[in-house]
Amino acid sequence: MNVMAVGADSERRTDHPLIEFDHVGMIYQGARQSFVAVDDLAVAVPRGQFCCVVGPSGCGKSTLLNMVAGLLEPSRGTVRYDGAPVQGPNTRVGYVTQKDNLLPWRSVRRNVGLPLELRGVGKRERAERVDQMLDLVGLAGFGDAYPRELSGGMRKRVTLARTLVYEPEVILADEPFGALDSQLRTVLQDQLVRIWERTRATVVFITHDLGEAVALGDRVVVMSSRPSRVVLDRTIDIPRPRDVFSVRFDPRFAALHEELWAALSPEIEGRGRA
Amino acid sequence: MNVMAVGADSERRTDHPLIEFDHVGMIYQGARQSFVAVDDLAVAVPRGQFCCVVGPSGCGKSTLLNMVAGLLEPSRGTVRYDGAPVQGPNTRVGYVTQKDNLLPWRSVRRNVGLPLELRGVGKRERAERVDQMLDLVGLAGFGDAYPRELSGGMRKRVTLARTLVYEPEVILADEPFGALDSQLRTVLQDQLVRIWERTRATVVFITHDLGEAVALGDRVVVMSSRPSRVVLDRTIDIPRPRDVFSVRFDPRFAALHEELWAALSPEIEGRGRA
Amino acid sequence: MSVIAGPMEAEAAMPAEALEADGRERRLRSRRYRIVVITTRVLLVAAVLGFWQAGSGTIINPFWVSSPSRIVARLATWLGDGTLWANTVATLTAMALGFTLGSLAGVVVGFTLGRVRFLADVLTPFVIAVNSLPKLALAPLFILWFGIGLQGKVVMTSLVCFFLVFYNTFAGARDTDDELLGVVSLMGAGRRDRLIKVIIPSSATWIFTGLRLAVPYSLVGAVVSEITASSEGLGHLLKTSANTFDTAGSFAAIVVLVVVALVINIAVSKAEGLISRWK
Amino acid sequence: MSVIAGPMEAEAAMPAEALEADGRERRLRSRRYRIVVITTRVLLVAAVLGFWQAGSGTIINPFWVSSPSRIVARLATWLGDGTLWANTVATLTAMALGFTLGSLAGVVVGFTLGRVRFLADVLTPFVIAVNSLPKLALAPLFILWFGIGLQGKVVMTSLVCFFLVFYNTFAGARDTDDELLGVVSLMGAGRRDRLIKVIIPSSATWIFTGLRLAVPYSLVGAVVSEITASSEGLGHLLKTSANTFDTAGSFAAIVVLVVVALVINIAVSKAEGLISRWK
Amino acid sequence: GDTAADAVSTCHGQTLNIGASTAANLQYSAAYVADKKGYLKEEKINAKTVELGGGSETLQALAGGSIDAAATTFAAVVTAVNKGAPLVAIASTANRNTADIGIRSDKAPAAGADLETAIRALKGLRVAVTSPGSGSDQTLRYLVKSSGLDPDKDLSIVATGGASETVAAFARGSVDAFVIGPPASYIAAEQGDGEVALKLASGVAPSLDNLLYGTIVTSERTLAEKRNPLRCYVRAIDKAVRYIHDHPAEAGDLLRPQFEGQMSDRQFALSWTSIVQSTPASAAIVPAEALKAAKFVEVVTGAGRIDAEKAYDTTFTKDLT
Ligand SMILES: Nc1ncnc2c1ncn2[C@@H]1O[C@H](COP(=O)(O)OP(=O)(O)OP(=O)(O)O)[C@@H](O)[C@H]1O
Ligand SMILES: Nc1ncnc2c1ncn2[C@@H]1O[C@H](COP(=O)(O)OP(=O)(O)OP(=O)(O)O)[C@@H](O)[C@H]1O
Ligand SMILES: [Mg+2]
Ligand SMILES: [Mg+2]
Repeated sequence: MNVMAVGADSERRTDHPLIEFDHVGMIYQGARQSFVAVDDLAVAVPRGQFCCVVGPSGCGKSTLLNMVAGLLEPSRGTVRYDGAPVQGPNTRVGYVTQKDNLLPWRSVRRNVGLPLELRGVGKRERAERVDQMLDLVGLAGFGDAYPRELSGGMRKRVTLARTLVYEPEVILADEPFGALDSQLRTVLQDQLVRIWERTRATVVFITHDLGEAVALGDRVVVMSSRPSRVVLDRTIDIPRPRDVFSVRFDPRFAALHEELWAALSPEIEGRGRA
Repeated sequence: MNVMAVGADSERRTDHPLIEFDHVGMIYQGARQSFVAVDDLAVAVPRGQFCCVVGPSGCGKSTLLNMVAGLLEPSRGTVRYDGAPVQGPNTRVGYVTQKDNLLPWRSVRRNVGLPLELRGVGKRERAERVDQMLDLVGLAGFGDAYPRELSGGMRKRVTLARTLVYEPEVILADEPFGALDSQLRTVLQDQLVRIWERTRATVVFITHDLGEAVALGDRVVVMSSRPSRVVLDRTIDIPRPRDVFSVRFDPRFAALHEELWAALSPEIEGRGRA
Repeated sequence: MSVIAGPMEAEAAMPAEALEADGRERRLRSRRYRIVVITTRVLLVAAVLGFWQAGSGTIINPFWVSSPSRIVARLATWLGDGTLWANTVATLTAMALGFTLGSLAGVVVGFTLGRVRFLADVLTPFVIAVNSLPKLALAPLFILWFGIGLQGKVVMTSLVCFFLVFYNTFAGARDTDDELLGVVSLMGAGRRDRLIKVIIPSSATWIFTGLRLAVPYSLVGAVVSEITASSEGLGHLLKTSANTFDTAGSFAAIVVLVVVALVINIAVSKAEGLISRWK
Repeated sequence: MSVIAGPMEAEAAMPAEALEADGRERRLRSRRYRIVVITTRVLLVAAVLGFWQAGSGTIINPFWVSSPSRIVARLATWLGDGTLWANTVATLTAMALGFTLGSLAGVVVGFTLGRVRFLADVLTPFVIAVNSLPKLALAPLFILWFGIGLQGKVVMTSLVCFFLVFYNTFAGARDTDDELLGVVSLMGAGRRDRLIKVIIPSSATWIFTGLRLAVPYSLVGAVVSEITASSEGLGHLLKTSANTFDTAGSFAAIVVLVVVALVINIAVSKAEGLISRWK
Repeated sequence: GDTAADAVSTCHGQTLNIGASTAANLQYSAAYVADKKGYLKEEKINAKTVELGGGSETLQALAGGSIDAAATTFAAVVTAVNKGAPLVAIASTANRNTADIGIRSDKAPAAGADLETAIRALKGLRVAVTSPGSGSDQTLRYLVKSSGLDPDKDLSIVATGGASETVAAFARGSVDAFVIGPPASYIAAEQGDGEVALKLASGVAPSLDNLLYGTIVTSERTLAEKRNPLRCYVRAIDKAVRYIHDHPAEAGDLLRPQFEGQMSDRQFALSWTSIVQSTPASAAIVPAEALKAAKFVEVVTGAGRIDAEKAYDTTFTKDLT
């Protein structure tokens, strides 16, 4: 039995974690056969934690986020949010999806403003917050462009801006920086950490970049390939506030990176090299 | 004037480069205003070269590949392929697009088999080559799945397989490994280099990962942000055959990485940190 | 404090069982759903028929609306003396031919104009013009050109289908993702390949919507041309009944029409289902 | 050897000029294209009219097809004595009302059934059944229920439009990207928000195709109900002309119908263009 | 009981909606004459014409209250009434069948052939009628049955939909013969190289003579609600019928302008002759003629006894004779 305790600072309520996977399984019914994507997973994320998730491609990371968001129902077990099972779209989370799900008929500005619009934020305040956010993700001047007119990386940034702009309680982010150049990536990592430190939102952050996971996270969960299980659950004990620009030179960084790499490696080894 | 000579091994014909941007400009007509994405660019890629392109998000990298593929017409100047201006879809290139442009109504197997089908390859040979390719990208067993049933990274791998399977003369790849975990990424980098070494295809490879660019390329072109120009054009003099697993420990690797980073940095500095 | 647990070893064998159980539950749920749907439908039909039967002769003059029992009796008579069969076959023949020809033409022209912009720009007004002609008013010309028999009916029916399928195919062809087309072109797809391997499958939903629209209209087209000019068919039966104030007969013919339309629609849905398995 | 050149400094000022030149060329090219399109159309019309005029009385019996000159003469007469205006207004009123009501109902019901699966599953057969009724055969019942005036025409027209718009809206609503809907739900969108901010815009192409289909059919619907029973309107004019063997009159009425259909279609296209600027 | 009061009642410009077919048909001559000669004005009745497609539409419109009265054949009325329709015929406008039978020249019997010969000539041909179950269809079936042939076996009856459609079908050669009223019969003969072989209005078929053919029909509802205006209308029609019967030439001249451009002088003259021949001396319904019409329907439909009594009401015309 590998039940591990994770020391996390559940600031507000301590009776239950904010997000909890209670022996969750996901079985997809395929065209010809069905198969198990997630197998009896049990993970909990306490309030305010910055939790990074890494794992091989196709192991079920996006599936997990979809469950927390209530867009997907687990085949077995329960996903609990703030103590109650998730049923239907969970409006308390903000979700930066892997695919940029922008509304193609809305300009960038109106895409980013959408959640504010839905929450009844006034026009003037909306415009202000949207512009500020566009500036943050480096898209000032593209407010009137339509998604079709943006590059892949720019679209992804709009998705990010759209989620950050309304400061949700929980941010689910599925490779938000995957399509960005390393410089911009670092800048945005820095911004995200600052926002997180200010708002103390709970973050579940999927990435393929182990360095990114170590630099940003309070904790990194390493998943195995399908049927997916947790192979390592590591608390990142690099103290905060961290500077994402220099954290890589922290002595613990290399060790943690190494440890994660080791945990992940057997999962993929041999695959494709055969 | 920054006209630079690049020593490259144009093996077959030496009279002209295979791909040539002759003072190319691209001006997009936006909804309200038009703007210059690429400004008077002149680059040439000789036959057989593995040319990596890096540059900030939204600088026009995908735009360039689209031009070579003949999917986009430059507003100014000419893109020449094998000496002749590109007019209409260039069927001599294989293109791994940034977005996974799979046919959603075809199974993975039939998606990967499509280019062979179009080239009239027989059913049996097709099945064989497709299966081999799926194996290579780690998707053996997913041949009958539909794109909808795949994860983001898996879809991207299908796109890659679909291009590699017919061994085109030129491979244009737009962040083919962006959505993959680092392990799988390394494995596929290795495979790509092996395929390239065997077929001597010409490769234009866009990436955001400077390490990847150095590890794979004969040459790295660093582009500036819009209107995009070439800020650095560097020959990678690490000898071949290279092992992508260990090339990172080559003494030249760090220096080259550093140089590229320095070239790229001013392009993004200050952006978003304001 | 939060607790994280990996899979319990004891449950390593779960997937297979789980699959079984899951599949069974799913099948059960979907069967239950279908039963509810069908029950609701049956109840709705029963309510309408009950009201009709009860109201006819009490609050409504049966001269206008007949009654379900009379209609059933009439259907039985027609079934017995062969009237039903002969006329249904006549109408169905015209309808099937018209539907096939019209839809085919609609698909072909739709794709052509949908992908060749110049043709579309030039011809659109003409298409609209022809479509806005009231075919009923052109009946004399139709008769003059195509006669009264099968040919006339087929022409009328296919004209009706043509436009419905054409508009939707056209929109579908236009809606095809240009990026996808571009990528497939690079792989060496010619005009024909692009059409067959990309444009047609990607327009499938559109085409099927057009076809589904066309089913009832083709039936209506065939019947209307029988109503105006014919010597057989359900429309003829309908008109004869109407002209002799035989309301039960009129409704009986209509019932047959509705049944035919439903059956054909189910066929179209099944075809669409087979083709859109990837959705 | 390959040569790589950065931008030449001398051309640093290029963009502004380039933009200018590019815009001008683009405008010029598109204007030239439009001229070619319009010329081709005019030539086509001229060819048809010329052939008609020349053939009428020589190779075709003018009793059936009249001739362009006679039709123009008739139109002039009608224009002079007010016949044209009065009847066009009558038909357009019925058509506009029917089109509006029918399309609205089609959009509303289409979205409802498109997003509420149970309703759709239960009601689909009924919708098909009603749609497969030949409205012409029901004309007597329509007259009984809704009379011969504007009301009857409007009901008939809106029924015709309803189905065309309904089917397309339904398909469009079903075609909405569920992922997009999910993401927008997370942001706090309720049923209404999802409908207004996601489903409707994403179905726009479908709805417009339905509306465009409905334009000629609404006209035909209004005209057909005028043909069966009326005392005014273009259909009345048409039927009167046809029944009195006045071919020029019939065609004159048809010309008016076609012109009306084209004008309305242009309006729908413009509306679609405005709404789909993002494409 | 208040017949006397009804007789002297006058109208005050009330409006009646009158249904009529749009066809270029002289069938409605009485109504036209009532208008042209000012009889409607005399009776202070305002008759507004609503044009309708065919028999069933007309009767439905009557029942629905869209129109108050219409001109239609008594055969249709009696059929509908026996199926339960709340309708009543209140005046007679024709007492002889006015249909013509036309036939392709090469199949036509010799000129002046008798009824029997002319009908037998149809054997094996495709014969156009306007609509299944319509007046023309019934007439054809009656005549064919009377001459010992089977209308469903010995010839093929084709419905065309209307007058212009019949002309088109005959012109194209889709049919070899047709049954239709004037002037369409003459136009068809002309467009399609045929001839009118039999004019029923001329009295060639005694069994179709002296029977109630054209009537003014109203609904029981209108009868109850607008009794007085109907009375005024029937009086105007009666005057018109009498005028046509007594002054055929003048009446013809009066109507000729209305059909200008729709038919030639010859076609009008021939058609007018048919109308005159079938117009009774007054609009009064003769029960014997109604009975004969019911017999006609019985023969055609073969559906048992048809009750004529319920289908007409002579109270409006009783005091006119
Ligand atoms: N709708 C679906 N139907 C069937 N199988 C699915 C579906 N969605 C996902 N899967 C399967 O579930 C597994 C996990 O998918 P998921 O998208 O969660 O992976 P992931 O970890 O996000 O991968 P990546 O890093 O490539 O995005 C994959 O193997 C995929 O094939
Ligand atoms: N269809 C279009 N209309 C207008 N502008 C466009 C269009 N396509 C691209 N652009 C603009 O051109 C610029 C370059 O786009 P491109 O997609 O080539 O960037 P990229 O270098 O590939 O970026 P990324 O790394 O984010 O994919 C962007 O600023 C984008 O806004
Ligand atoms: Mg994923
Ligand atoms: Mg790009």
